[in-house]
Order: sequence, then structure tokens, then C-alpha cells
Amino acid sequence: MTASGLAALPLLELTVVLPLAGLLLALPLGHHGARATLALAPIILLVTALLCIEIMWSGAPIERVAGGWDVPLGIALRADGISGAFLLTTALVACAVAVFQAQGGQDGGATRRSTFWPLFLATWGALNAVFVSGDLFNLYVALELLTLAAVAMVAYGSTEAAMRYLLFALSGSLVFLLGVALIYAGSGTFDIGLLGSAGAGDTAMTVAAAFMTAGLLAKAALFPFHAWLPPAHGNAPTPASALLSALVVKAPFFILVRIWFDIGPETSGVLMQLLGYLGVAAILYGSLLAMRQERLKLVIAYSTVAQLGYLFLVFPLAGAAQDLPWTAGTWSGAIFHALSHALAKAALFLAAGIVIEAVGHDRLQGLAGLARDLPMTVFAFGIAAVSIMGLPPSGAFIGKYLMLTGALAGGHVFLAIVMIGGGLLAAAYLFRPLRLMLLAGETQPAKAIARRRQVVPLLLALAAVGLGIAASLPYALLQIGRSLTATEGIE
Amino acid sequence: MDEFLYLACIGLLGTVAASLVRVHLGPNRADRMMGAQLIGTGGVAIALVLAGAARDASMIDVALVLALLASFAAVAFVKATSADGAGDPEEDG
Amino acid sequence: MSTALVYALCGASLVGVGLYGFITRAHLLRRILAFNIIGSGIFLLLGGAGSRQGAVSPDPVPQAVIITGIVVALSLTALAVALLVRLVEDTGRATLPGEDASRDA
Amino acid sequence: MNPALLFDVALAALAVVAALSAVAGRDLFASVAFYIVYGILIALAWMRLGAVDVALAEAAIGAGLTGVLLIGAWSQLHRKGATETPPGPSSAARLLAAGASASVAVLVAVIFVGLPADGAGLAPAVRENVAESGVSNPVTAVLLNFRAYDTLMETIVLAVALAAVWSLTRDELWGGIPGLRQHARDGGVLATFGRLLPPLGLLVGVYLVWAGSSMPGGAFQAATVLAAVWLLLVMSGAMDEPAIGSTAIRLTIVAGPALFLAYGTGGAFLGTFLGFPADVAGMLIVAIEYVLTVSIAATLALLVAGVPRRQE
Repeated sequence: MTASGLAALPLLELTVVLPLAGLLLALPLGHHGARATLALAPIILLVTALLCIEIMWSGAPIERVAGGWDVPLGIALRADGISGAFLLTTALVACAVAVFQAQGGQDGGATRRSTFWPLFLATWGALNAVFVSGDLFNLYVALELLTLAAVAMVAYGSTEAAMRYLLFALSGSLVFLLGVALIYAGSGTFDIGLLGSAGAGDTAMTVAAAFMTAGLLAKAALFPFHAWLPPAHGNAPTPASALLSALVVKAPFFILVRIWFDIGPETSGVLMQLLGYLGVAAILYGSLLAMRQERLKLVIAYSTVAQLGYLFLVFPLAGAAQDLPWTAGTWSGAIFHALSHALAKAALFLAAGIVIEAVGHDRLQGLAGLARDLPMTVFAFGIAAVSIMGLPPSGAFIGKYLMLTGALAGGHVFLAIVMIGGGLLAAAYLFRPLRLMLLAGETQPAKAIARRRQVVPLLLALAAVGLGIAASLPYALLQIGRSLTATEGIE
Repeated sequence: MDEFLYLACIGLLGTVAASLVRVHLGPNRADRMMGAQLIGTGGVAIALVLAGAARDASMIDVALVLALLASFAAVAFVKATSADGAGDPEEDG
Repeated sequence: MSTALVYALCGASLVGVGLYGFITRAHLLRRILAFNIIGSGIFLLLGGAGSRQGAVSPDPVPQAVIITGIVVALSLTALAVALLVRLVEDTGRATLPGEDASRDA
Repeated sequence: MNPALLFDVALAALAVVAALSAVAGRDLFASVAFYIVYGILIALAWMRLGAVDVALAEAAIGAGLTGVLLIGAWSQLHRKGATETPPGPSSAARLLAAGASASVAVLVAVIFVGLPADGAGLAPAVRENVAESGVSNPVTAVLLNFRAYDTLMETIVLAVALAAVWSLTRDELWGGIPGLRQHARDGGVLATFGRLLPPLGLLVGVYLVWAGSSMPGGAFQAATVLAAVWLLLVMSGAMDEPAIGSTAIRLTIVAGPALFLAYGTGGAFLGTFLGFPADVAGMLIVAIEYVLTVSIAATLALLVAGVPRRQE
């Protein structure tokens, strides 16, 4: 197939349309939705991969306007390199989760069997809609779709955690919407591209962007808005935990990147510093609490609090000085980190799910010697842990390396130290469960888990490492349509 | 003419304010409910006058929908306060 | 002072009132009410912005997105209410206990 | 100050008072009543802003349906003894919260006042293109044509909200019937209400969707009125809620969004996602609106009905 052949297909639209069509199919199908989803998931993955190829091939973002109405009247769908990278990562994780859930099949009772699939596909569709939306109000609608599906999946595990999550998510989206309303009042458009090309903007724009940022922080669970995350991600059913921790919290981060790097309101240095310091606090606080947890899933959930902190270092490192030569690398590093974390975190949660299936609980003290019964799962956990710690050759290593280079080049020694320290802390809290599982202690007999099920987290963990080994391709993809003028290759 | 209509609306708002006091004071649920229903009626009246003042026939539809939904809310109120939450006060009595 | 400005300022006040309720009230049904009040305050602000050139022909785009917003708010309210009822069935409380995630196990 | 503006100020002040009473009052039932009053006042405000479509949506959805949803919630909490308002935070904490909320309100107000008064907006762009949109009501043109993508997502949001509510069902009740079995005294006020209002409501609903293409109104407002009619029939004991396991009811819910999505995707393969060719746009929009109205009405009615509480 040639480039023009690819361009003839509405790949961009299909990445959103297919999951949404799937959910409308799965809703009436009830528990038969599993088969429909399993048939659809590889097709969505294929479409997403073809879209990435199209973006690489053309070397420019792909843009469509819904209904054929040009912006600002219509709504633009836009897929640049970063969109493609997030779409593809989402597709990989979602396929793994779908297979994992379908194999697990009979757990969770009649309600969960019948409603999981529409909610799962709604999450996938909403994420994709966020990644390709060029319109601030449309982003609001997509975020709320995401909230509905995600909260409902948490409620399978704990109504209390779901309620807490819903309250954070609701207040977050209202504050975001307040910013969007102010932007329209001031500029008469919701279009991100138009807002970006309109230039630096004024105080009103910066205040509006600050509102949107505050709202998104609550949804992204950045410290100190993290309180909802560990109970929600720690108590949700395994496939939901994986989706939520790997992907759902990345959607608000993605929108923040769009706001501060693509629209680029008159950058408030203080705000960028603040985001950075919250990131630092998240790394330290999340890591320390992760070390003190007694349940495997809570260790992994607190690790998400900490790892999300890294992403926010991009704002002081690259946000305040967008024209410096190293900012391109720092920006790409943060995105690499987000993608690698998505794959590794999904692997960790699915591995934890297998552990729970095998021994019936996830209390750390009862996991000694598990490596003998579940070697493949413990191996997957270990590989994923390497990635979370940011050790070479993982994708997270590339991400951290690029960010570290930027921090040192920009004189942010403190941030650099935190980044290195955070890696050591991650090693500490992940070695603890790993060491226990590898220990040759006396253990309760574990239920046998099929190989084809254990291989799912392993593949995800290997993908996280593979992102680092074959880094040049995704790196090239990320540079397409990037708004920054600076360019810095990967050394 | 228009000035008079808006003055009439202000007068109607006065009745709304008075009913708000009733909703606040109660003392029992039936009182609060009646207060809210009275405001519904006042709202319909204001909507009709506003439609006249703006010479916009489509605004009459708002009055229509307000009236319809207010009676709907009244039924829900009555239901909620009945003995089993699904009944009819006339059965209880 | 214009009609649009009056309602925009009303919207700003409603955002404040709703925010206050959302922060200080513990009963979850009240917080759901507060959420809806903040939402409609934001819509009034947006509607006020769209009517600045006079009420004769207000900007239809904010109107359309506000209608969308009202429907989305209803959807979220419906989920919140259902979740609240379930929470009361499970725990007997219509409030959330203090923040300590690790206790949730 | 002219009387019209005086009215605006009085209405705005009353709306703020009603909102404050709703969040700050002691009695939870009174709060719900205040919220419904508040919705009515806001609908009037939208009329004054010349946004009749929004006024209709607020009257039907904001005040009407949301109000009934909240009344139902109160009723269930009341029966479980969970309507007691727990002691609030200390007065110092309240003062701090009040200060923070007031600062946000003032900040927003100051920013708004500081914006250019002429207000760049999309009204001219809509005016220029409305002739090609297939409908003459500019708000419907935005909803179903210029920003049809938002509206498509919104219809899907409704369907997913219903799936989310259903996901809270206890396993033993999966597929069952939402709400309690309602009853009313034969020939009583309630039963008579249940016979008289529905035909009227049906008429209003059909009128609103028909009017939507040229005048204020449209699928969402009409569907809300129809949902209210449905719920009224249920409350008066004239009919029961359907079981959520019913395939027919599930197909009704997804039919509207599915048709909309299929149309949009077909357009994408032919060249324009959600593109309505100008010569047939009017007809297609009306067709989609009618199917959407039925689907949305069913979805809204079931959203208010909530989680299944009994088996068939």
C-alpha cells in the first residue's frame, strides 16, 4: 500500500469511531460483548498502526475538520506525532487488557460480565478522542466520557473509592470548563491551533490556562490531588486498574502538554516552577508511601503517584524556555517516560492480577517464594520493574536520560538530583515485593495459571523495554508536528 | 408598554421571593413543597410576560415546558414523601 | 451595565457559591447539588459572553455547547446519585470518611 | 436604571440566594426544593439572554429531570436514614473556604469585565453558513451540523452513563427492573394526573422536535419532555419500568447514537466525517433528530429510574 493509498482511508476518524461503535454494539450484547470486543480490538490496533505509518510517511500532522466546516466554526481532529504515539500505546495496552479480561472471563458476576465491555470500549474511545481532538470544548466532552467509564469500573471494586474519584474528577472538569469558557469569552474560539497561532495572548489567557491546568491536575492525580488514586487503582478489578493507571491519568497530562506547548499562553514562570515542585513532591511522597504498603496493588498504585511526578518536571525544564536547544530533548524525554510507564504499569498490574488469582490475595507477606509457582509472571514483574526504575535499556531510561540531560544543561541541579533519587526510591519499593517473591520461603500452594494468560503481562513488559532498544523510530514520530522550533537529535 | 411589562415581572419576582421564604421556613415538607410549586407557577407567569415583552412566540414554549415539568416534579415530590416511597398519599389517608 | 454583564456576574457568583458548598459540605447529595450549581454558573458566564452584542442575536455557538454541557452534567449527576445510593446501602453513610488511602484495603 | 435591567438584577440576586440556600441550608429536603427553584430562575435568565433553546433545556433538564433525580435520591436516602447533615467543618475552615471561593468568583468576574466589550464570537460565521446547514434555527445548525461531532459524543455520553449506572447493579438483580413498583389509588388525583398529562406531554414533545429545525427546540429538549411523560406514567402506576435485560430496550437506547455514528463514518469514507451534503442536509438532520429523540428519551427515563431493584 502506498502513502496515497493510506491517505484514502479515514484512519484518523476510525481511531475514534471504531471503539465507540464497539461500545454501542457491546451495550445490547451484554456478556456476549467479549467476543465482539476481541474481534474489534486487533482491527483498532491495525488502524492505529496504519495511522502512525501515515503520519511518519507524510512527515506532517494529519488534520480533518468534522462536517467539512473549517475552524473556528467546525471542530478539527488532528493527529501529530505525539497523538500517534499515545494512540498506539493505548491500543497495545487495551488489546492486552482485553485478552486478559476475556481469558479471565467468568470472574466478577453477572453485572460485571455484562457491563465491562461497553465501559472498556468507552474508555478506549474517549482516550483516542482526547488524543486527536483539536478543540477545547470537545476535549471537555471526551474527558467526561472518560470519567463516566473509569469511575464505573472503579466501582466494581469499591463504591467508596469510586465516589472519591468521581468527586475529584467532577471538580477537576468543572475548573477546566471554567478556563475553557473564559478562553471562548476572550478569543471567540475553542480551536487549539487558532489559539496557538494567535500569539502569546494576554493575562486573561494565562488565568484561563491556569484554571484549566488546576482542573487537569486533579484528574491527573498530581500531588496534592493524589488522594483518590491509590484506593481507586488499588481496589479496582485488575484489567481496570491497568487501564486506569497506565492510560487514564495520562489523558489530562496530554491535554496539559497541548495547552502549554501548543497554545503556549504567555508562560508564567512561577506556575511552571510550581508544577515542577509538585512533581518533585509527588516523586518523593509517592515513593515513600509505596515502600510502606503491605498490598502489592497498593505498592503499584503509589508508584503511579510517584511516576506521574516525573512527567510534570517537563514544565519547569522545557516549558519556561521553549527556544533553548535542549528543550526538545527534555520534552521528548517526558513523553517517552509517559509511554514507557503506560506499558510497564499495565504489565505490573496484570502481573499482580495473576498473583491474586493464584494465591487469592495480594498481601506482600504471603507472596514469599511465588517465583517457583509463577516464574513467568514474576519474570514479567521484574522486567516491568526495571522499566519503572528507569534502568537501561528500557524506554523509561531513554526518557529519564533525555530529561536529565536537559536539567543539567539548564542548570536545574536540584531537579536532576530528585530524578536520580526517585529512580533509587523506585528500586527500593519494587525490589521489596520482587525479593519476597524470589525468596525460597515456605508458601501456600498457588493455583496453576495458564501460560497463555501469564504471557500477556510479559509481552507488555518486553514492549516497555523494547521502546528503549528501538528508540529512534518513536523518537522520530514524536518530532512530527511538534510546536517547538528547537531540534535536538538523540545521541 | 414594555416598561410596564418588566415592572409586572418584578412584581411577580416579589411573589417568588416570598415563596422562597416559605421553602426556607417550612416547617414541614409539605410547606416547602408548596412553596417550590408556587415558584414554579410564578416562573410560568414570568416566562409568559417575558415572551410578550420580547415579542417572541417561541418563548411561550419555555412557559409550556416549565408548567409541564413543574407538575412532573410535584408528582415526584408527592411520591417521595409517601409512606413506602412508591405510593399515593390518598391511599395512606 | 448590560443584561449580559448582569448574568455573567451572576454566573461568577454562582461559581463561588457552588465552590463553597463543594468544599465545606460533607453530605454527598449536597455536593452533587453544588456541582450542578458551579456548572450552571459557568454556563451563564459563557452565555453572557455570547450575548455581549445585545440580546437580539446572541452567539449560537455558546448556546449549543451549553446545551451539550447541560446534558453531560445530567449524565454525571445520574451516575453520582446511583453511586451515592449504593454507597449508603453498602456503608450506611452518605459521607466519605477522612483521607487515608492505605486503610482502604 | 430601566425596569428591564432592574428585573435582571433582581432575578440574578434571587438565583444566587436560592443557590446559597441549596448548599448552605440545614434541611436536606429543603436543599433539593431550593435547587429546583434555582433551576426555574436560571431558565428565566436564559430567556432574558435571548437564548431560548438553552432556556428550554434548562427548564426541562436542569430544573425538571435533575430535580426529579434528586428528589428520588432524597427519598431513598431518607428511607435508609442517611439524610442527616453531619456537622460541618470548623468555622475557621468555613471562613477559609468562603474566602477562597469568593476570590475565585471575583477573579473570574474581573477577568470577564476586562475582556473586550465587543466580544469576538462566531455569530457572524454561523449567520454566513446557516443557509447551507439544512436548518434555519442557528442553534440546531451548530448542534447537528457545525459541531455535530460534539453532539455525537454527547449522545454516546448518555448511553455510557446508563451503562455506568447499570454497572452498579447487585449481581442477583442483574437484568431486573429499576425502581419500586409504583401504585396510586384508582380514580385518585395521582392516577388522573397520570392519564391526563401524558397525552399533553406527548404533544409538546413531538412539537418541540418538529419546531427545532426552524425555531428553538430540538432533540434533547423534546426527549426530556418525553422522558418525563414516561416517568409520569410509571409513577401513576399506569405502566412499569422495563427490565434492563430486555433486548428491545437496549436496542432502543443505542439506535440513535448508532445511526448518527454510522452516518458520520459513511461520510468519512466518502470524504468528510459527519459531512452533510447541503442539498440533503435538512432531510438527514430531521431523520437523525427523530431517531435520536426516541433513544435519548428512553435513556433519560432509565437514567432517572436508576439501578434495578427487583426481578421480573
